[in-house]
Amino acid sequence: MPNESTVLIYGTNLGGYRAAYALGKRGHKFILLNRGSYVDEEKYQALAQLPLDFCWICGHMPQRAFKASGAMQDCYNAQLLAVSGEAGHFHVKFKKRDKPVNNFACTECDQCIEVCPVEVGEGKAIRVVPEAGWENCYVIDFEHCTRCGACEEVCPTGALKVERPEEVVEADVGAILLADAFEEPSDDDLRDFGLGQGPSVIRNSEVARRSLLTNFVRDSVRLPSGRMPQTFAVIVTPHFNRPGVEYENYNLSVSAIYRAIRLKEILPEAEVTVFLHDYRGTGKGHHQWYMKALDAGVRVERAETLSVVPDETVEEAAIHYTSLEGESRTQSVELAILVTGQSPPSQMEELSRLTGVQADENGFCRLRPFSCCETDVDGVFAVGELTGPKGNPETVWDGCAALTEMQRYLGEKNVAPGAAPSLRDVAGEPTRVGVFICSCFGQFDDRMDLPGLVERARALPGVSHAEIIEGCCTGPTIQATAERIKESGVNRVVLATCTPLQKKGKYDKAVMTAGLSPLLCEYLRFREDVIQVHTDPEGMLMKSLALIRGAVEKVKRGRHVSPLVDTFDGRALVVGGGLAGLTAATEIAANGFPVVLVERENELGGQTKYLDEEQREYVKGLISSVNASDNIACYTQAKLGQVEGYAGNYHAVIETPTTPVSVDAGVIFVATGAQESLPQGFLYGEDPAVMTQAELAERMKGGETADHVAMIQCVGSRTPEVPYCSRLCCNQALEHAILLREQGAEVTVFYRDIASYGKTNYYRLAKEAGVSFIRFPGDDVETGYPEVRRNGAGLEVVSEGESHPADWVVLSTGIVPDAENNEALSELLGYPLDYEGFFSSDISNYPYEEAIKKLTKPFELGSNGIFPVGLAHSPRSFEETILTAKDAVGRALVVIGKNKMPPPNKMFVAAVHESLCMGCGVCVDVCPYGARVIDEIERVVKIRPFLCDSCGSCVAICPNNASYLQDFKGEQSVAALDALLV
Amino acid sequence: MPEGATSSAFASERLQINQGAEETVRELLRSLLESGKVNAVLALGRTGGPSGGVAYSLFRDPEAFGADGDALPLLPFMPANAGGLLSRLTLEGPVAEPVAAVVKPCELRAFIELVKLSQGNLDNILLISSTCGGVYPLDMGIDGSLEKKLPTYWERMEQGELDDDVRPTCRACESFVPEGADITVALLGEADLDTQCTLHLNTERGAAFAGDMEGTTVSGKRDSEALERSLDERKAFREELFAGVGVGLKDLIHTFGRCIGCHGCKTVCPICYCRLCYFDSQNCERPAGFYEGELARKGGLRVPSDTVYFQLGRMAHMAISCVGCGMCTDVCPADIPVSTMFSKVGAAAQAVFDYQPGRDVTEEIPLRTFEEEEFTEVAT
Amino acid sequence: MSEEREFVPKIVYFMCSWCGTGGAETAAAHHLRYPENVIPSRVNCTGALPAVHVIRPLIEGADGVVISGCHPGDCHYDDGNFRARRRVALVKSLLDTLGLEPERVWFRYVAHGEGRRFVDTAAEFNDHITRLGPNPLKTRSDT
Amino acid sequence: MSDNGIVLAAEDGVEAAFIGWLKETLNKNIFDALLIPVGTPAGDSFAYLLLQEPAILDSASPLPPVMPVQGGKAIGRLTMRENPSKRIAAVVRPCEARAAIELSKLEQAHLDNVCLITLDCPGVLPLADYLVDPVAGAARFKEASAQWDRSPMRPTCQVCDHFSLRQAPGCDLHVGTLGCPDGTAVVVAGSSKGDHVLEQMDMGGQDEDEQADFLNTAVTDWGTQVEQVEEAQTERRRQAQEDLREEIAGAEKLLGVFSSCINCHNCQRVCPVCYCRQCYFESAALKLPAENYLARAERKGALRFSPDTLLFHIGRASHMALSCVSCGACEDACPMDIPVGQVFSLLGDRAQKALGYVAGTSLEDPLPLVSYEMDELHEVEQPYVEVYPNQEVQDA
Repeated sequence: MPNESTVLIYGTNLGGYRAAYALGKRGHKFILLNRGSYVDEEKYQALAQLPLDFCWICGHMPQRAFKASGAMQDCYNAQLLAVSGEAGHFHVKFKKRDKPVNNFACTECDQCIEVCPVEVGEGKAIRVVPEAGWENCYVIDFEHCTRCGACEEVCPTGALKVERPEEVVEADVGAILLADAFEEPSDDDLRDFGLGQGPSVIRNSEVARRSLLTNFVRDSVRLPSGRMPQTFAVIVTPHFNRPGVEYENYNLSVSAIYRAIRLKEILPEAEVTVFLHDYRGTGKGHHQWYMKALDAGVRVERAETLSVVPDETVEEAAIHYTSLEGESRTQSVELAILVTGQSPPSQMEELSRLTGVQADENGFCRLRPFSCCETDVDGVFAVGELTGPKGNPETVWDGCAALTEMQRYLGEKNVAPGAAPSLRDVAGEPTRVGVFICSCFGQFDDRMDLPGLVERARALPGVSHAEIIEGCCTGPTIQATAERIKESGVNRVVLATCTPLQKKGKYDKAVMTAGLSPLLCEYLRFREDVIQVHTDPEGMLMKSLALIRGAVEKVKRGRHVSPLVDTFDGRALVVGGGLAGLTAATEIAANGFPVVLVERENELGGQTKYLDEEQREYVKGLISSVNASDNIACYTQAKLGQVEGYAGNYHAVIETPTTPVSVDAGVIFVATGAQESLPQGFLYGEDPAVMTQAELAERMKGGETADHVAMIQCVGSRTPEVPYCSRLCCNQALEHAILLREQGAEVTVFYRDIASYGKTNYYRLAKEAGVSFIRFPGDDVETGYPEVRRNGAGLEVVSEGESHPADWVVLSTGIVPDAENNEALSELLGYPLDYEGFFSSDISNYPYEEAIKKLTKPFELGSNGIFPVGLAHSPRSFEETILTAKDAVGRALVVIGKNKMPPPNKMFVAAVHESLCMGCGVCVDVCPYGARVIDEIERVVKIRPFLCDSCGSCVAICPNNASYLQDFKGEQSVAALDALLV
Repeated sequence: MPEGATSSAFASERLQINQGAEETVRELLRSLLESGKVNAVLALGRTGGPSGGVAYSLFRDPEAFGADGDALPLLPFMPANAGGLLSRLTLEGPVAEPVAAVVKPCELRAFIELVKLSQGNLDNILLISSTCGGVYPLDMGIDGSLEKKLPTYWERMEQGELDDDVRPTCRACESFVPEGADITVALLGEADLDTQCTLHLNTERGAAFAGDMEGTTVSGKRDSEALERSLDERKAFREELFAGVGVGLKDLIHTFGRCIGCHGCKTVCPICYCRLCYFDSQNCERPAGFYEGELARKGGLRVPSDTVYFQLGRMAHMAISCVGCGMCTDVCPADIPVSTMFSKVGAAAQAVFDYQPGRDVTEEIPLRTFEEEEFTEVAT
Repeated sequence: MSEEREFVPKIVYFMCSWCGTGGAETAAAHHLRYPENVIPSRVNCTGALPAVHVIRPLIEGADGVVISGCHPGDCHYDDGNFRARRRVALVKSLLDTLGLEPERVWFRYVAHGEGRRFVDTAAEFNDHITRLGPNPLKTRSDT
Repeated sequence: MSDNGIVLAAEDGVEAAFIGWLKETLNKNIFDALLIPVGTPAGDSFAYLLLQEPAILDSASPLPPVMPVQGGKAIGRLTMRENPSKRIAAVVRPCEARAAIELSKLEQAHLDNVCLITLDCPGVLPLADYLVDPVAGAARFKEASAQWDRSPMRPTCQVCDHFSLRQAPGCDLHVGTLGCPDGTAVVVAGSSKGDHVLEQMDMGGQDEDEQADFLNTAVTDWGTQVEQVEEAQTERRRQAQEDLREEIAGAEKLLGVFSSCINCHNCQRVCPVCYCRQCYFESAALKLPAENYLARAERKGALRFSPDTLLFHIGRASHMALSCVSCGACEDACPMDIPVGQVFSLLGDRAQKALGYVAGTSLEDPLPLVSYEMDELHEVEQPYVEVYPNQEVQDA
């Protein structure tokens, strides 16, 4: 019996969303079990992690499309009851109670709120949770609700049922994905920081929430009294909190820094101090962010211990802390912002009872070794915060990595792509525009004079028909509208309804059912632009008319075109045969796609000298499975000769020792790795007792040890030349330090910031083991670093004038990109390097962008089918390297091998009037997706429809309108614009 | 041209008004706009204030035709060929409500020609023209000398003569009596233009629109001696003018030697209606190899190339429909007598087919060589 | 003053399909109000707005033009808003050189969640233009 | 600019000497062909000729008194689709070379095999003035340019501040005559391409050092003179542009300036950097139904027709001002004597300043609108830090 194809997703953390996105796009059904009562109740936890002060992830997740295609089954107030069976054939039982308001039927008319008799605070017992972002989420406050049912009666679409029955549902699924979300520490966990004890202490997540609602303006930090604070403390609580209460993901100190910078932006005069123990920004661009804060005049105070005592009445809080030097200080601020970590997941016990997954010593979900997401139980996966304190990029990568890892348990895709509608070409017909004005089930009637508007609309030149419709957002009304369009015999349609941002799909469905291409139609945000925001009847009429006039002018000049399609090659090219490359190759091959693996050296495996035994074994295993696979063609001592084409259609030539081989591929994985940076100075190379961590590891393996060992961190990292944190050095150094301690050595670590991260808190362990730490002011690279001197027989490390004798000096050197190779490859692939010299992510110039874009953009737009993985992308640990590879594979699996794909996201894309195109190439330069190329023979631009997201940059830069968007041509735009102003 | 030909354009009915021609026309247009009989009027008018220039405008506000309004309907000046403008106005379809246009005979002919080429639509267009005494060259519109000239101009018009300073093209124009106008304002050779005015109401539409004007309706054949005389003079001048320019290849090369390739002649030509001129299209963008090949044959060649090719080609395309309006000469920055050459060639071609461009909208154009250059792909 | 009160400017508000439009919708969701004479015009991305489309309304009847796209780094298309910023700088430079009041063009980022910021921008710009008075070009017949 | 160079000396004038030198390059097979202005058959004007017959050079004129066709456009037409296979030397004025460089950035010219040779430029006469009486015109030009007197030249030339290699460094070879004793000129290389040519031409023979000293003094004299003139010109330009802005700024004055425009679009057609086959402002985008025109006429009381005159000029500026090289070709071609060249070079200068770009001075600088910096132009971002006290919102 074939395996089940559906996946159960428990919880909605970012990883869960990402997985759902990928599964839906790939064509697997999924069940979203949401413990909360609406779409993403944990949004604010997400915000707390993503200090961008906004998050639109749920908006980018095409829930409506998935719902429509039957891919998604979303369940609320859900609770998992039982899990039986095994991987590939799980039988799950859960209960759920749908939320009172069904988003997908709700038209957001607010009548329920108007009729609700129960006043609660400023609102009613049923209210909108605006924080829910992309669409308003109507929530009933059952504490106060009297169940009078008034709202239910008034709801025009029957979307609202106050009492929903609790249902018990059973389902067969192939795999289970545990994605329970980030949980913030409770107020009690934070009592040492005075939370809840006075007006002047607040969580960062709360500031983020207020920022979203007050639009990043000063109000987000205004004190209850209405006063604007002038002194701020931003405190990274996990650095000072009791052990085991909260855990830190490595983004946290960046969150603090980012908040501080934001404060400086809106209150340039304010005094902002960031309290932390160490700055632990180990991700892309994080060091630059730190330097930016210093430039912005943010004070960064490092403390050993810290507590906050707020004044209960006066808006003031006293920060008591001891400096690293041990002297205790006190600072008084008007507002203390707590950047909190995450508590261990509350659901672990329950989950292990149901599924058999195990918790680790810290209470997070345990994963099997060398797996990114798979738990001890076959077919049960866990992603993101559930598995430990994680930063967003990793959480998001988990999502796709899960897709990769669960493939082997899943059956065939079980979501059939919808059939293409048959549209009629209206060319030659006289233009007949129909204007359909939505009354939103009658509720607009008393807001403005719709019949009057219809009259005026009908009188517009070119309009042959105008009428009021009930709506176009529910099954019946969509059908009805389609009917009316047919009957009225129009061949152009203007729909004055509400937000196409959410409902375009529905409107498209209506017009296409009526046989018209969306190119012949325009959707107006009648509700958002007129009804909900204005009151003056005359003004509303005028504005509505202007909008309709513009739309009419636009559709009058619309032309029917059939959507473009493109094919996507089902083969993959992997450059680099190290851990990342091997992982990518094996995973892709495992899914039945041919792979070509290119390795520069004469054997696979990459740099193994830094690996421990298990890791070496793991790599060996990969190599043998590569050799065993019939799907993988492997070329050693080979390199990429030339590459042409674009995502889905690459043509590459590989230079091998014998003859060049030409290869076609849909995607390319760049896994060319990086190098250990070799230290300058510090007597390295001059004195055998000065060594790198890698060399230390070798010596320790050889059983050597020493009495006094000094370690110097950040050697060749976070400098002007190497402007980033190499991420791995701290954990590695601390591991070594602990081992040395166990062998009785005195270990002193000279550091700028200890940026250890991850599940095991090596920092704490090291301290407990008695490793001594001495900070040096490394922000000043010139003078701050310690100096290594010969001292008689031994060595001494001199930091800030003090001498510390040492037998060994171990330098924690960073990881540097293989500049030469990377530049050549970057040139060849036309894929950018970032300012750090690694291969850039899709877009990662801003912190956390990476997370959001990776989540929200199908790769084929962002990275043109090229995936930097492992060390080629950024310094990564062994496990993280595997993760990046599997994430990339997961993203590739979404599209690879698909044929005749319409362009992503849009039915229609940019196009070119070739007889007008001068081939000047400015549009090629500005196209963010490499979706255009100059045909050297014809000297005109050609479109690669698959890559085009129809952003229109090409249209704006093209001086003579040779470039145009099929759904908004040049000759439409001016006419429409003029019409607005009549 | 047979005896009395010039008057054949007139219907027998005409309206005599005791008011200067200028006032009459202004009054007529003002009332038409005020009464809403016409939706707009296309006529010349001042732009950029008193010190500014003159351009055609679509007037909606009746006041423009008031005593000190901006409109200058009878100004002997032609900043653009209004035939082309009418085509632009009605390119996408007829105007919904009547629009009046005050145009010169050559502009009228151009519009008729364009309608034949389905580049415009006559419906609802009220054509008002006049017996034309020619217009002054563009550069006289710049330095203000035009203003000074006007008294002389009208004086000589009353005497049925042309001022020597009007464009040579006009002095050589044989078709100065409009055909197919709804209303013709009699100007050339009319006495007392500042107190008297005769409107020929050639069509029912004309009669309908001008009906309300106060005046006496007169019918019966009208002596057109002055017009005949002017025709003879102009014929004479025309022969002179044509004799002055050669149109052999050598002459062309010489005359067009100083062409700067701006193609302004094409742009302002009302008959050149192509969206994208063949000679501006890819077909005439040569690869470097072409020049190198040419170079191998000749010692040297001109870059950009195709100067004479363009002129000859354009002739082939439009000479048959050339209405001899003279815009091309007027606009040429290199002072090339383009119009003279084109009229000369055009006249010959038209004679072959006994075809007079723009005379009658029902008349077929003998040969059309445009279509191939149309770029349907960029059509809207 | 009284004259000012009578004058109701015509304002075109260009907003991108993502953040700008989102801001407008969030505003609507919160039932925030802004002046009716601010007429929204949607473009996929501010980077897709040709300079001519900013100039055109100023000649053909608008008293002012606002452009709102995503905050730096948030552009749905990566860098459209940066390109838009350059184009706006160009347009403002041209208008300034020709003495055509560059202050009639505003460029302000508005994020999807920023309903309040959106209506504030609409209202603030409306007041700003009202103070500035009618755009002399829009009534000129000889443009 | 490299120190490589030679001194041209000839008793019968620089022009003759330079032409002789050019012939030499043909004979020595350093170039396969030359692109250079030559008198027209009727002898009343000049046109760019592509030639390989040294003999034809006798009728050539490296610095003709007028600029009937902008050399950049000529180079563009010649190489717009591909690099020529022959090695071509183009003898043009500095502004023409700059236009060619802009065009090559726009893929409308391919300069790999083209050697741009420029000369110190005294300006050119207005085309119309010249054509009235070419003979007199030529004489007037000869006399004026002999004393570097720009007063009879075109207004844009009178205030040109890019007349020599120093301000237009993009070219490969440059002939400097300013400040050189009569009958002499320096030929200096602006690029490695130019260097290479000079090396090939170097006859050697004479005493190297002596030659070098001679050259150095000549080049220094020239350089200082160029600097002095530049200073003066920059000031004149600043002044002229200030005055011009006075005359055109503001709706009232501006519409006065363009009031006599007849929409012939000659300015766009002759503009070397307006490279579009069909201009946006002649495209379908602006061909609108009658309702549109009538509605606009309604609003404005009347609508100038053809419409969109002002939109054409400002809009065109938005397309090309950043690449404008102030060559003044547009003004020459305007039948209505509108100071369009002066207006556009003013727009160009200020726009280029705003975006930190100088048109046509380097092949490397990216075009301003295809590139951007993350951290720039914050002055155009409308700041927002406080909630706006907004009556409308309070009502809600």
